[in-house]
This record gives sequence, structure tokens and C-alpha cells, in this order.
Amino acid sequence: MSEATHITVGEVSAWVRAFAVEMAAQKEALTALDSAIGDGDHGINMDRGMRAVVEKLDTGEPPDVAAFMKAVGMTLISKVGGAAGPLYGTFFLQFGSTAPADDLTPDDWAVCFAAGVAGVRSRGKAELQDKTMVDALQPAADAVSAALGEGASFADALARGAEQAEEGARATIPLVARKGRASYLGERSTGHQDPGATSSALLARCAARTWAA
Amino acid sequence: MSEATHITVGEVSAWVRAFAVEMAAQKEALTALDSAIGDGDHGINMDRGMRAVVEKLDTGEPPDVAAFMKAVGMTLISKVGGAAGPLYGTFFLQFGSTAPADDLTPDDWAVCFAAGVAGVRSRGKAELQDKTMVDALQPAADAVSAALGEGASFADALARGAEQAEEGARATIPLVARKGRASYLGERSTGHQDPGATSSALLARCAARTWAA
Amino acid sequence: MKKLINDPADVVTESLKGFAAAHGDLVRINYDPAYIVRADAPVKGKVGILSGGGSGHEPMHGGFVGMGMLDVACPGEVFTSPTPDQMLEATKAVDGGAGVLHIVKNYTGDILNFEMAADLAGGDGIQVEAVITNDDVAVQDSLYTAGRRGVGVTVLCEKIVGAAAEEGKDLAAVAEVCRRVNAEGRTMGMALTSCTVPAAGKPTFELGDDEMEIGIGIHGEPGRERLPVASAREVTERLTTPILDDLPFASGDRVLAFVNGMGGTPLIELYVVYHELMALLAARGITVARSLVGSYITSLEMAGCSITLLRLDDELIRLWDAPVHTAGLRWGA
Amino acid sequence: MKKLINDPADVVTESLKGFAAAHGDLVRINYDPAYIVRADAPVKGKVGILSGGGSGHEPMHGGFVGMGMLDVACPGEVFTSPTPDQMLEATKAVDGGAGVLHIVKNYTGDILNFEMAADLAGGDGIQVEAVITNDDVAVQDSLYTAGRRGVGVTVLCEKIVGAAAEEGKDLAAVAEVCRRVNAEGRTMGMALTSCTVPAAGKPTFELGDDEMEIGIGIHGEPGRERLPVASAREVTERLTTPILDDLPFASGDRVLAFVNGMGGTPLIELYVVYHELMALLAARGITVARSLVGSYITSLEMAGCSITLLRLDDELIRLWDAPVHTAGLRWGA
Ligand SMILES: Nc1ncnc2c1ncn2[C@@H]1O[C@H](COP(=O)(O)OP(=O)(O)O)[C@@H](O)[C@H]1O
Ligand SMILES: Nc1ncnc2c1ncn2[C@@H]1O[C@H](COP(=O)(O)OP(=O)(O)O)[C@@H](O)[C@H]1O
Ligand SMILES: [Mg+2]
Ligand SMILES: [Mg+2]
Ligand SMILES: [Mg+2]
Ligand SMILES: [Mg+2]
Repeated sequence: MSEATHITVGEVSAWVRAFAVEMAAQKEALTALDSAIGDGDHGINMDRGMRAVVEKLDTGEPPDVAAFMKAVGMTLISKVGGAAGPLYGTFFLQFGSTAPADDLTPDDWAVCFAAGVAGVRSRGKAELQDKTMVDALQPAADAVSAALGEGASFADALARGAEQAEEGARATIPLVARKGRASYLGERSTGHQDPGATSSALLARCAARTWAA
Repeated sequence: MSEATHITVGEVSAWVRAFAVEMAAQKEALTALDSAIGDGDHGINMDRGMRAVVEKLDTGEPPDVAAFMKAVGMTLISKVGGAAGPLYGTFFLQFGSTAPADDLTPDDWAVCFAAGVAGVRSRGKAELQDKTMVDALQPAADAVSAALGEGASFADALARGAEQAEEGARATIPLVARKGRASYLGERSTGHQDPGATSSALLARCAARTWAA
Repeated sequence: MKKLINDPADVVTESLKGFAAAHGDLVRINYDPAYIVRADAPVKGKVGILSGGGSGHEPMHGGFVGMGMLDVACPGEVFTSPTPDQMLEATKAVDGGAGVLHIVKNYTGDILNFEMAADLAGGDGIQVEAVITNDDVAVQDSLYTAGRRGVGVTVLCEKIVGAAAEEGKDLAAVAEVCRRVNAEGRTMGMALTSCTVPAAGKPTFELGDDEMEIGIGIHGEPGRERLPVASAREVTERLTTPILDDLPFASGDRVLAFVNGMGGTPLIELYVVYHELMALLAARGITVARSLVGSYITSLEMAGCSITLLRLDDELIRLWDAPVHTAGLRWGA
Repeated sequence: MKKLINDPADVVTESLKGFAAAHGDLVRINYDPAYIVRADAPVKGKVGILSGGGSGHEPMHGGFVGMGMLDVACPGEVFTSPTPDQMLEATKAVDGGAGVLHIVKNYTGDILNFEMAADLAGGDGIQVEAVITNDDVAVQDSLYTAGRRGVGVTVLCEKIVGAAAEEGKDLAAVAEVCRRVNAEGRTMGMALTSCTVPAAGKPTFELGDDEMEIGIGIHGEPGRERLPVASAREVTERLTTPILDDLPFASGDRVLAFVNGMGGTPLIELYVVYHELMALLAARGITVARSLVGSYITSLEMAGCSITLLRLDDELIRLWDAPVHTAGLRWGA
């Protein structure tokens, strides 16, 4: 069991805001990836959505993690559109509705994150290896719980999660897409890293940075 | 008075067919002139029309000059369209309806040609110097009658007519167009030779060649 | 040249054949000489309405043949006026005994060919009146030009005059309505790209990636001025101001506002222009009583638009609203 | 990028405002969230018909809102599906108590957002059925793709289903008609040029002066194959054969033949393609009972076309012929 750190809504907010900064910074890079195998708007969509999230938060942050993450999810759902909007929106909604009333323990956080990933999978029906964000999110969720189970610190667990997410994103390069727009390309979708998996790996990396020891 | 040569329908036919050959040969050149100040189709229009005339004649030539020239005029009117169709059509129609029943004298020819020019002018309402075919046709008509009046041979008279027509066509270069599409350009129409005046000068030149001594 | 055509020499005929196949319920097509005529022509006792011109402006004119608009249209070669023999046969085909109105766009070629057709028809004892449209404010109207070109107002004339004829007005009255519409309407157009005449195979004029041509006609004639591309707001302003000043349109006027696409410009852009136009007219106190937005008088695949304003009165509104059933314009039927 | 727009970020909203100004008699527009709704919505006791998708396909979908077709349309950003909150508000706006049908083009983004909207609407006690259109034969339909894209048939669904709803059919019956139209229809498209998303500022794909792309979608997605430009005859054949073989259409079938322009291709060319299509269908013994030729489901200013064939029966013909009154399609009213 990991030691009982208290994860506050303030820390969760820092994580989400860090992700927003990252999406702005990586906007062009993500869009370039999407141009290769999609319709070239993933970076634009994610940046538009996370900007809206930050604007919303700046008008007043919800008091607890549950309400906070639900607000994030609803904002993404109503501002992004496309595939990424409902998928990321579902991730945050599920994370929020799984969160306890008060602060989170690392195990709570891992359970919430896993619930978010499960939400993405049931919403998008993607399996591992379909060349989607699931290929980054699922390894991250698994690595964090495993690490915590082995007694790792929350910081270490998140670091491992981020590594696995990045590894999973890189591993999408040789895959043939089976979901989303990229699947129209069939074989021609190989040789390119999936944009959604790439933005998801950044989400995991932001968590690791936020709670770094 | 000029000596009473007999101008046969066969000679008139040779003139018209020579003009058809000339229009095919000058198609690109005339179209280029029209591109500069019009819509770039004068050569296409004249070639299309004169081809149709020759096809019609090949199915059987009318017996006399009057019928012959009316047939030429009607064919141009029904095949060319645009400004040149009715104008050249009118020229040949008027030439034909002015022609006597039997062969023509040079004076008859001059009167018929002048009638054709008058027809063009009343149809198109163009004055001299308006930068149109009239600037070639009128000088040709005047020169031929004048020459015959001074006792010149038909061949010499036509040669003078052709020279004046060519001179008139060249003289359109500095003019500002006041009729037809070119007039939309206003001042920008100067510096280009008028395509219709150019084709008309070729008509006069073909006559001179046909009846050259 | 990138076009969905076969031999450039056949494009007009093949397109007519496709049109005939698609709209056999509305029209019959004669190919030699070429004209598109109302399936139920001639309509006994009704003034026949004929228009025509070069092809490449679709749906004008063939797309406007039908109940409440044209009885017959004469298509010429691309951008070349049709010929008198075509017009004569077409005139005969729609003479229901009340005479035939020729609606002629003001281009020398069209004028001369229509004049000859009218002479020939008169010779055959058919009463013909011709009305010339010349609404293009981009051309200065003076003794020293062939005068203003007939453009967007022609479409509105054809609709309104068609309704007047359906009402049973006589030839003189129908021609009078046509002259009034032309007198009350003004147009100006612009191009973002040139167009390519199939027979020519290359663009009629060259336009840089950052240039636009203001004051163009509908045959790729050069325009009034060439400028750097500008916003829809600025373009709309450049087209509308000369129109407003020319009639002039005044505060309190009721107008029909017509934003026309040149062939290659999609609706999403035309509605942006229409939005800008509404702002300009509101600022001048001009009321938009009716509107038309779409590609109705085109220049092949040219990208660009034209704006036409027509000052309306109650009669013109009633005639505009009257039922029309053609391939290109349809309502109330 | 040459377009008649202002700030690319405003093109959708400004175009909507222009549309609202031009068609205030037909529709009301809500801007936040954005939807275009029938002026007389909700129609008591009638099944509400909702569709939506990215903008840039005009007149689809907003141009099809009105009597006999859609009750409401949700426009997204250019080529980006709209959002569930939009769809939820739009669904509420047209629920006349008989439930609401969502017509969804098969793209992951559209599917996911519509699914969430349906969940939300269900939560609010509104009965919603969703039907997915997926008629694009250019995409192989397999477990290993997101499936075929929804394209031209969507337009025909919206017309026919709209008529079914006006007839008073209940939600299940209306949805059934929609599924039948989708099942009986097939489409394939091609591009002569790419298109430029305003926010991107450069063409979505590069195409040489002598190249065309066969099997494109309506978002500038790359197609099935890139070939040298060919005649209208060859292009029509390349689009039609896969359609005919896929359903398959058989001798004796009656079809609706729909030749659609992608936005930058003029009517004169679409009728040439239609003429070629008629020849191909006649050779197969297929009867063309109804037709539609024009630019109805577009890809911004892309030059090109798509061909859709829909197998008809008496009921579908009756519903197709039923009155419709929208900005984009109108007859019998
Ligand atoms: N069915 C799905 N399940 C999970 N992720 C998906 C699915 N479909 C698409 N994605 C993800 O969405 C990303 C594309 O997002 P984005 O470009 O914003 O949306 P769109 O494809 O609508 O333009 C893809 O890179 C992929 O990772
Ligand atoms: N009103 C007119 N009177 C006499 N000639 C004219 C008149 N208008 C035009 N033209 C002649 O017609 C020529 C153009 O012919 P063409 O290009 O075949 O017709 P269009 O101008 O219809 O394309 C001009 O060069 C000019 O000489
Ligand atoms: Mg994308
Ligand atoms: Mg010319
Ligand atoms: Mg011409
Ligand atoms: Mg997208």
C-alpha cells in the first residue's frame, strides 16, 4: 500500500491547467500528426477545448475533485466536438463521478483515472492496438495501479505511468488504424504516431510533473 | 469609265474561298488581337463561319452572284454569332441583293461592295474612327470606286482598295474603341490593332489577288 | 484545364442533353437550331418570353424556362451570342398569338443577332418587342462605349416579366414591366479567379494569388480595377457603394437584394457577403423586402460574386412572389 | 487562400447570420448553442427531424430546414461535428411530443457526439432515435474501419424522412424509412481540386494540375486512388460502376439519380456528367424515375462531383414528390 498522501482539488487543478498549457504548446505538433492520418485539427480542437476549460475555471473553481472534473468534462464536451471532445470529456466526467467527496488518496486517484480510461473505451469501443488514445491511456492506468500496489510513492507511480503512456504512444507508429478517421486510410495509416495517443501521453506526463516528489 | 470586264460568279466564288483559306491561316493571329481588347474569339468565329460557307458551297454553288452572296451571308449569320456574324453576314447579304441578275461589271462590283459596307454601318452604327471593321471596309470601298472613276483597271482598283484597307486597319492601333467589347476598356483599348478591321483588310486583299491582272 | 467535360466542342450540346434528361417534365429541347422550350409551348394567348445568350452562365437562361418565367431560351456557344436563325425558330415556337418579348443583355453581338432575328420574325408576321438589360455599373455609360453590360438584373427581369405574361398582360405592357425592372436595378461584380473557356483551354485572364478583379462582366472581360484580395466586408462595400450611388437608392426604398455566385464560390461565402450587405443597407435606411442568394448568372467556374439591387414597388413584389416552376427557380408550384 | 470571408474564426457565425437574414420566413437561428430551427417549431404531434454535422457542406444541413424536410440543423465548426449540448437544445426545440429522429452521418466524431446527445435527451425524457447514414462505397466496410462515411444519401434521407414525418408517421416508422433509404442508396465522389479550411488557410491535400482524386469524402479526406484527369465519360464510369456493383442495382430497378457538385463545379459540367450517367444506366436496363442535379452536399469550394443512386419503390417516390419548402430544396409549396 502506498502512504496516504492527500490529493487536493488544488493539485488536481494544477494538473488540468498544466495540461492546458501543454496543449497550447503542442498545438501545431498535434495538428501535424493529425494531418498525416486524419483531418489536421486535433491540436486545434484540444487547444480550443482546454482554453475554454481554463476560462471556465477562472470564473471560479468547484470546491471538490468530483465537481471539478465534471466541470472540466462538460466543458470539453460542449466546446470541442469531433472525436476528441466526447472522448476526453468522458474521461474527465468518469474521473469526477468516481471521485470521493473529500480529498483523494493515491489509490483513489488511480481508481478514478482507470474509471476515466474505461469510460473512453466504452464510449469509443476501441481496443488496444486500434491506434487510438486508448493505446496511451490504458498502459498509464495499469502502470500507476501496479506501482502503487507494489508500494511505490505516488510520484514514482505517476512517473511510471507517464513512461508507459509515452511508450504506448510511440508504439502506435507501426499500427494500422482501426478506429476514427485514420481507419479510412487502411494500410496507409502505418508509419505515423496517433495524435490522440500523443495528447494522452502528455496528460499522463503533466500528472507526473504535478505530483513530482 | 473602266473597261467592261465580265465578273462571273465563278470569280466571286474564288474570292470568297480565298477569304476562307485566309481566315483559317490567320485564325490564331486574329484571336490574339481579340484577346488583347476583346474576348479572344474573332479568329475562331471567322474560321468557324467561313468553313461553314465552304461546306455549303461544296454542296452546290448558286448560279448567279446575287444568290451566291446571299447564301454566303445567310450561312455566316447562322453559324458565327457574336458581333462579326451579323456584320459580315450583312455585308455579303447586301452585296448580293445589290448585284444584277447577270455578270457584274467592275462598276457593279464597286457598287455592291459599297452597299455591303453601308449595310455593315447601318447594322453596327459604327462611325469611322470607332476602331471597327468599318475603318478598313470604308476606305476600301472609296478607293475602288475612285480608281475606277479615274479609269483604272479593275485589278489596279482592287489593289488600291486593298492598300487603303490595310492602311485603315493599321490606323486603328492608336484609336480608342467606341463600339463593341473593346469599348469596355476605354483608354486601355489603344495600342492594339482592331481584329475586325484586320479581317476586313484581308477580305479586300483577297479580292485584289483574285482579280489581279 | 480541369473540367468535367469530354470534347470541348461538345460541352454545350452534351450539357443540353443532360438538362433535357433531368427536366423532361418542364422542357423540350431542339438541337438544330438549339433552343430550350417550355414543354407546353406555345401557350395560347400568352405573350411569349424569349431570352438567350452565350452558354457558360448556367442556370441562366435554360434553367429559367418554365411556368412563370421564360417560354424559351437560346443558348449560344460558350460566351458567344446565339444566332438569328435560332432566335427566329425559338420565337415561332412560343408565339401563342400575343407576340413575343426578347430579353437581350447589352452586348454588341447579342444586340446585332437579336435585331436580325426581330427583323426576320417581323417578316414572318410575328409581333416582337425587344428589351435590353444594361445594369452593370462597372461600365461607364457614354456615347463612347457600347454601353453598360446586361448582368444580374436579367435574372430578375426574366422572373418578373414571366409573371407579368402569365397574368395575361399584353406585349406592350410586359415590355414596359421589363424596362421598369431594368431601370430600377443595378449590379456590380468581382472575381477571385478567372475562368477557362473550354475551347480556349487556358484562363481568360491571369490573376495573382493575392489579387482580385473588381467590376468584371460575365465573360471574363477585364474589370474596372485590380486590387489585393480583401475581406468580404471590404469587397461588399466596394460593390455596393457604386450601385447605391448610381440609381441612386435612397433611405426608405424597398429593394430586392440579390447576392449572386459566379460559379466557383460556395454558398457559405455568399451568405457572409449577404450579411455584410444587410449591414450596409440598414445603415442607409434601405429596407430589404425580398432576397435571392445563390449562383444564378455565372461565368463558368469563376470564383467571385456580384451584387444586384432592385428597387421594388407593390406590383414588382407581387410579380416576384408569383408562382414559378423552372429548373433554376421554383416556388408556389 | 482566396475566399469571400472576414476573420476565419467568424465564417460560420457570419454565414449563419446571412442565412437568417435571407430566410427569416423559414427559420429561426439560435447562436449559443448554434442551431437553425423551423420558424414554426415544434410542430405539435409530429416527429421532429434533426440533423447536423460540420459546416462547409452548404446547403446541407441548414438549407434543408423547413416544411417537409428538417425541423432543425446543428452546424459545427467547419468540418468538425457539432457538440452534444447543441444537439440537446436543438432536440428540445423541435420535440412536438412525438419524439425526435437524429440523422447522423457516419464519422466517429459525429457518432460520439450524437450518442451523448441522445443520452442527455433521454435523461430529459425526450424519445430519440438515431439513424446513421453510411453510403460511401469508396470506403471498404469492415470491422477494421470506422465503416463507410455518410455522404450523398444523407440529403435524400432528409427529404424523404421529412415527408414521412409530415405524413404523421410515428418515430419508429420514420426511423424505419430512414434506414431503408440508407440501405437502398450508394454514393461515390471525386475531386478535381482540394479545398481549404478557413482556419487552416492552406489546401487540405495537394493535387497536381493533371491529377484528380477518386473516392474522396466530404472533408477533403484523401480518396481511394489518385489518377490523371480524365474525360467526364471516364469519370462517370469510375464513380458509377462501384455503386452499381455494390448494392447491387439490377436491370428493371427504378432509381433516383443524384449528380452532386462539390462546391466549385458549375452546373454546365454537372449536366454533362448527368448525360453520361443516363447512358450508363440505360445500358444496364435501370430506369431513372427521379433525378437531382446541383450542389447540395459540398466540400467548401472543392471542384468535383459525387454520384448517388437510390433504389426507389412507390412509397419512396411518393415521399420524394411530397411538398418541401426549404432554402435549398423547394417544390409543391
Ligand atoms: N473510437 C475511438 N476510440 C478512441 N479514440 C479515438 C476513437 N476515434 C478517434 N479517436 C482518437 O481521436 C483522435 C482524433 O481526434 P480529433 O482529430 O480531435 O477528432 P476528429 O477525428 O473528429 O477530427 C485520434 O487520433 C484517436 O486517438
Ligand atoms: N458596332 C460595330 N460595328 C462594326 N463593327 C463592330 C461593331 N462591334 C464590333 N465590331 C467588330 O467586331 C469585331 C469583334 O468580332 P468578334 O470578336 O467575332 O465578336 P465578339 O466581339 O462578339 O466576340 C471587332 O474587332 C470590331 O471590328
Ligand atoms: Mg482530426
Ligand atoms: Mg470577340
Ligand atoms: Mg465573342
Ligand atoms: Mg475533425
